[in-house]
Amino acid sequence: AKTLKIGTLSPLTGPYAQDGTDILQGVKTAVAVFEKAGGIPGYDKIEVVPGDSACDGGKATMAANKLINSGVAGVVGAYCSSATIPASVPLNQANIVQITPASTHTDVTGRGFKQIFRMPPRDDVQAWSTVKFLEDGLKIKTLALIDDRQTYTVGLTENITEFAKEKNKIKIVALEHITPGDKDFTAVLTKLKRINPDVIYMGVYQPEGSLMVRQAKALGLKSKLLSEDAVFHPKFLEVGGKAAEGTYLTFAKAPETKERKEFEKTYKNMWKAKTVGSYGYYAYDAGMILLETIKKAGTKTNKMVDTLRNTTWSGVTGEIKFDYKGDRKLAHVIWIVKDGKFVPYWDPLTESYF
Amino acid sequence: MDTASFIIQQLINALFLGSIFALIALGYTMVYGIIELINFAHGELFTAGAFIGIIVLAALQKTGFVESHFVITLILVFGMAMAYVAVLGVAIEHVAYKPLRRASRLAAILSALGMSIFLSNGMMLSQGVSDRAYPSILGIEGFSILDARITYGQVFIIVLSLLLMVALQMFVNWTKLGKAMRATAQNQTMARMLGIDIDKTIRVTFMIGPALGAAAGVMVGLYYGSVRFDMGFIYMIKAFAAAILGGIGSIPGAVLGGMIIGGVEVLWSAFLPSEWKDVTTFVVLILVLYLRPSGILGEHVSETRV
Amino acid sequence: MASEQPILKLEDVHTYYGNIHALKGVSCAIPSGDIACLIGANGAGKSTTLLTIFGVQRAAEGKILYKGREIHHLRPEQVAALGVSQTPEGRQIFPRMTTLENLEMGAFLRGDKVAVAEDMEWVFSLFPVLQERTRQLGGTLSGGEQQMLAIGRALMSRPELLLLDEPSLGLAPKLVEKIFETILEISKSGVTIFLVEQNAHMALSISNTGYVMETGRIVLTDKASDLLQNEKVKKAYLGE
Amino acid sequence: MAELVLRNISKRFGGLLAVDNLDLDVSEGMILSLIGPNGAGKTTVFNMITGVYPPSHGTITYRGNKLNHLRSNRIIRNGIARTFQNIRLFKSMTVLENVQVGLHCRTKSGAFRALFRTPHQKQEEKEIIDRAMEILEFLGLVDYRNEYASYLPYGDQRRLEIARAVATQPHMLLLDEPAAGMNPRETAELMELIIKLRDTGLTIFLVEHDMRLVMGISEIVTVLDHGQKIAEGTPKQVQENERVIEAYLGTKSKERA
Amino acid sequence: MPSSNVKKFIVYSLFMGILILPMVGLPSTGFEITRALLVWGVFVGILAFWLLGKSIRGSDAFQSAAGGLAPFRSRLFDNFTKVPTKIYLCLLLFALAAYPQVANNYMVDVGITCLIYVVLGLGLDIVVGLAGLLDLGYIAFYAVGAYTYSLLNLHFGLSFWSCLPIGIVLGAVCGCIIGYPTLRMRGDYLAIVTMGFGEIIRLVLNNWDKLTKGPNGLLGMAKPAIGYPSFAEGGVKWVSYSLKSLHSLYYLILLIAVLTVIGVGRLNNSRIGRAWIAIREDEVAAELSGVPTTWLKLLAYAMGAAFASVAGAFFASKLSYTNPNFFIFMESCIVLCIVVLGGVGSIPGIVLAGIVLIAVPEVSRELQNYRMLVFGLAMAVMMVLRPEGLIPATRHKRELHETEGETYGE
Ligand SMILES: Nc1ncnc2c1ncn2[C@@H]1O[C@H](COP(=O)(O)OP(=O)(O)OP(=O)(O)O)[C@@H](O)[C@H]1O
Ligand SMILES: Nc1ncnc2c1ncn2[C@@H]1O[C@H](COP(=O)(O)OP(=O)(O)OP(=O)(O)O)[C@@H](O)[C@H]1O
Ligand SMILES: [Mg+2]
Ligand SMILES: [Mg+2]
Repeated sequence: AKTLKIGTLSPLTGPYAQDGTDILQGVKTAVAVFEKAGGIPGYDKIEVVPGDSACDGGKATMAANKLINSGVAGVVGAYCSSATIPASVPLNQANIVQITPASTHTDVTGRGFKQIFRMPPRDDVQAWSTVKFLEDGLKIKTLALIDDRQTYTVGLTENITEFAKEKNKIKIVALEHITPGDKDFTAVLTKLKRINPDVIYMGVYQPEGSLMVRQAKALGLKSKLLSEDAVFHPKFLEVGGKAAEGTYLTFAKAPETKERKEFEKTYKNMWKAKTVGSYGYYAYDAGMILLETIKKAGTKTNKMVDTLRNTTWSGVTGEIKFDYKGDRKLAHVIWIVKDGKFVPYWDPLTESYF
Repeated sequence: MDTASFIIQQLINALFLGSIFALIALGYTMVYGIIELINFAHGELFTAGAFIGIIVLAALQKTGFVESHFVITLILVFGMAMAYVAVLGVAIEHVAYKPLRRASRLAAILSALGMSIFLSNGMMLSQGVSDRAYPSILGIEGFSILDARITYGQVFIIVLSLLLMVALQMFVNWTKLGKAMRATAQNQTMARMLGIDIDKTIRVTFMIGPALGAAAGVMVGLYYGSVRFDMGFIYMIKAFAAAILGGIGSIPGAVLGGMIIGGVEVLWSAFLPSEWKDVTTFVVLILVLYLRPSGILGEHVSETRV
Repeated sequence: MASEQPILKLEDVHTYYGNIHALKGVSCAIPSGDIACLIGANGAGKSTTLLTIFGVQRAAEGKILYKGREIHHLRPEQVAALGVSQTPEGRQIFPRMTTLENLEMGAFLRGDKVAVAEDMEWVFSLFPVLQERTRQLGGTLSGGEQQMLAIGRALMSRPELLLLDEPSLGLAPKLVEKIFETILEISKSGVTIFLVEQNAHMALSISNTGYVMETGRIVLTDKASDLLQNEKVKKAYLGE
Repeated sequence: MAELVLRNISKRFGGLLAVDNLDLDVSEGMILSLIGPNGAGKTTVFNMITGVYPPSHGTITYRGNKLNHLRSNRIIRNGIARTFQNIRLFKSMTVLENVQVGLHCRTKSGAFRALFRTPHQKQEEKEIIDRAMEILEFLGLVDYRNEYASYLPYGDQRRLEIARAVATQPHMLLLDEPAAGMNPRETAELMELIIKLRDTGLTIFLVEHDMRLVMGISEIVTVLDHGQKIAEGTPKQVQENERVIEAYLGTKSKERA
Repeated sequence: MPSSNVKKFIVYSLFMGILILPMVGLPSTGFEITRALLVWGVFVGILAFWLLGKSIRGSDAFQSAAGGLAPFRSRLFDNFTKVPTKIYLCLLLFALAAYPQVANNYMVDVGITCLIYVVLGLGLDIVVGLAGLLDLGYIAFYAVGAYTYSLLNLHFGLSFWSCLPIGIVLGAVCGCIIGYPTLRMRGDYLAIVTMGFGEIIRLVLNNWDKLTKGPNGLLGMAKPAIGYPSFAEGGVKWVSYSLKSLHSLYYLILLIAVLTVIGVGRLNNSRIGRAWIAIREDEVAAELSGVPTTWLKLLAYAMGAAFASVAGAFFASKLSYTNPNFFIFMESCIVLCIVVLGGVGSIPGIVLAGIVLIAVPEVSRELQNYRMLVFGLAMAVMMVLRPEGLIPATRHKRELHETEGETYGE
């Protein structure tokens, strides 16, 4: 008659509440699926303790402490790197396994904490795929970057700049910035229209990304648009509409496995949702491997860490294998929006079209 | 794109952004002008207007009415959003501000802030946390001046907001309401003793101001193509800045302030490092207020009359 | 001359400021066309009486009748609509409106533009200074100028009942004379006047009836000319 | 030389010349009254002396120091204090505290001494209270010391204003219509009070429309009209001056006074 | 219920009904009304309860009953007031000190956050409450403190304690810089300018990559340490003990908070505090009573900023991380809420509000999305019911004779 508790940390309030809710729901789906498949011997119930990190350092540590106190065996979270980093300190002190389904900042795993893992590829991995595509796929000469000066997007544009300088095939002709929450980006876009770079990289989140493609169309920009996984969201297609057509995006390519279809169906049923948000997948996988680990190794942290390190998991986001830092090897591929859908387009590993 | 069209294009961008700021600032300044309250909920009223617009539009789209009666659709969408938000404004006034008329200004500001949080979270709960696509009925067709593009949607919105501003100015000047509002703002008790029904005056203000906000909300939704529960916040701040910059309580001031804020934002981004755009906006605001402590067109009273 | 039915009647009116019991049962009746004068020490409740009549302060108990109609539950704007106007204590000028606008506000309820313009001329003839200051903001006028503006504004509504709270306050002696002359003149045109004054001597000498107020009660009512001779009144309020 | 010297003072508000080339001397220890029709510029003179706004033209000298362009609080520190035509008390402070604020410019302890509550600061706080009590005693307001200023009856508020002004330990006190709104009896009390204040060594500079007060206590009366001095002299001289009667006093007052 | 209350009930319920309308779901998400109805129901319930209470309290029966109880109540009250306030304060302090011993880590963490906000609230009270300057950018000074400590610690290895005075001075300087252009402004012009300054500081921190690492934030600052002499192993050695645990951090912030309470209390009852209040009440009259208003307004900004700066340094060292995102406008609003809700100028009120406003929403996270909804509504309702704040400030009253009973409260 024991209950196993696992915690989540994600912004359930504030502007990122959508992604935060996706994460919570992803983990809850994992628990449901796992329990249905037999659960863990010795426990008759698995409970998800939600923590609201609110994308704020202070609140995130409080939430983390709360999870520690409620005796969770592991934590999935958090979302914003600026919340994950402070929240990981008490979790590290309490020696609780943490898997972030979203934070990509290099410092998240780069501080020597043993029990922290992450599902999505790091900023530099994504930047590498991006630059590779621009250099070898599109073979362009000039690139303009836009970011919204948030931790995530700045990480991406910085890394892209660095990679681009390495081979010096691409010239970065502009680095522009917008304010998150703004709706009008015409000033910056007009500026870029004048420069007319081959590609404009939009290092922004989905709401701004959707608006940006529309305004680019309205202004008659000729440059191609390229964006990243934060924009890879059904909402982008919905809001962007026709203007979104032809936009390239980087996103991890998962095999269209049976499990994935199954998961999507369960998720949609459980949450009465039309689509699954991208972090739902990562969170589901994080939840699943956390539960698998406990099933295999019990709740002793050392054993859990060993198991997590040494196992190759297969999840709905593809193969999962952690390196010594806790980072995952996962390549992004390039997608394109075509006929109102995301379609895989180019694979940087094989340098070939799908 | 040559320099001339670049500049024209950026001026168009500035004009467009400025007229939206101006419209929100107008509603804001009206409410402020009469009860001297920073109406933090104005941003939420703006958002609510956008949501009502989307509801009406979605409903009409289902019936195929939009294609057949485009103009009537627009009238309906704007009309319903403005009417509803006007009622909402009155409701807020009644519940959260009216009881505080005699209390300290800070208490009223907090009550407004509370209302803002309440409404924004309420909308989040019901309309979802992510942005919603606005049916794009305005399209992106337009025409070019040199190489600068302007869409018909933009023209429509600029013209409509100018019309609304002029209508408001005429309404306030030609009816006794304008005078009643100013008197109410300056001395409520005396205004009442002269026969002004200040409850009615305030109520009307709380209808017009939010209704203008709602119109702006619908415009933003229609043109940009999405709405979200928290989008009012940034606009509220900009409108607040615009209203103060122009001289709070002054209708032409609000328009001027909105244009300046929009202009500074766009033109700074256009020629200089864009990450400092917001810093510049605030610096301009502070500089102007430093030189003219009651705003550009604000009534300059030497309050040191002793 | 005063007719039978009083235009204004107070019956046992009580008013509170929070816990402070400011009026403790005020009763009086003012005949139509009369000039009545209320005198009393500082803090006696004179201003409160006027404010209560106007509905700015609520009468907690008692009745106020205007032309036989109960008005104690009416709001100030409703009272104003009945043809009552007031120059309140502290002048209450709209500081960020010009002199002209302030005067126009006095005629807020009136629609007859021609008559309003005439009255404006009349006010300017009473206070020529105001005409020189039409474009100046009310808040920057001198103390006395504001006082004239407050009186002028009250006249602009063409009231039937005029409540004046210390109209001579802050006015130069010459103007004080003028004010009292004007009051007499207005009264002659049929307006009833209820006057509160510290300048008791002058006030009583133009009034018909006088009331003396002490700590929230009217303690003495008499013909004004008699009050002028009353020893107690002389001592306490006339400074003789 | 007189304590306060105004030379060629003018003040212009837009098109209006509120004070026009005025010369005025106030000698130590006297009671001087400034009278004149409404809008003559009396309050404006006070405002210029106390630095509310600078004169458009001319110089103001106090005990040999030029006051033009000094900030008000410095002028008060130099020894000039004033009251206001429309009462301006600190309404939500107690009577005692109102007076304590007046003592601000004569005390020194800053924020750091207050934070660490040094012996010097404690001592000074005690002195502030004692001094404030003395002043309240002098003006007969001790019993009200714990009332909020706004709850005082009108006449007492006027006296509290004087108390606050006296607390700045001035040499010269400017009183702007102190008797406005007072009845004759209260005015008589005020008259005594002003004389009492003068007897403590204060110079009194009075603006007032109550002729009984002005004529009763002034040594010199200056009359202003349209910003210009039209007469100056003893009360008796001024009262009989035709220009003054015409511009200011009116005919009836002559009979009464 | 008197009919006026019934009318009130109907009117308010109706208006509230309109207010919740935007919460009705959209056709596209499925028409959803239960949530809106729930919110409405709760509101109506509370309203009915309150009005009922009000009419019962107003009724004659209650009045006479209360009259009968009055002597009893006053005796009770007397007994309470007979105990000197100092004893209560000691008890409170003891409770606060004992708190971590009985609370778990989470609760201690919440306690720390509350105390940080108490310090911020008291600091802002100097500016808003005492000097009457509406400041919407106060959180910027919190940022200044946090970044001063972070940068000095990371680059120069300066300890928490040596950074404190530097942070205080820098905060005060920033306070003056912000204060200077606002000196001539009043009311809401001040509000927008201070808000603008707050945003400017945040944006500069966010954009100045070279110094602040921009949105990446600064990471890895040392925790505060305390040193003590150790006599073990012969001879005296200076051992430094790093305050790593939540408990020790709690005691540190408790100390800071207590010092802040004492400091603000002393300022309030000093010549400086009185001058501030005089400025709040009537700036012109204050200047003309010999108060150097310009200097004192700057001083208010500087003092307020200094307290925020201390809190910021503590915050940064507690998290070992800082990021410009922590210092958004909403944070300024929350601090302002603490001041106003507690009662402008009232130290006990602000302490109470700091605890209530931070702890209650934090602990009620179970409510999830409804939390902020309720928070917003509660704020408006609180202001309507108690516009003076939870514990309104009373000005200090001076007794001449011991016998006169002191009266507090409304
Ligand atoms: N706003 C108020 N709040 C509290 N008490 C007040 C208020 N206004 C007046 N009072 C009190 O009510 C009483 C009557 O005041 P009122 O102003 O009517 O007196 P008054 O006779 O007009 O005196 P004055 O000659 O000074 O004008 C006084 O004791 C006064 O202190
Ligand atoms: N800030 C200002 N702006 C414009 N005009 C002003 C200003 N202040 C004063 N005035 C004008 O200057 C003139 C002198 O005003 P002042 O207040 O000095 O008169 P006063 O002699 O004190 O009159 P009173 O006896 O009525 O108080 C008045 O006509 C007034 O309207
Ligand atoms: Mg009175
Ligand atoms: Mg004057």
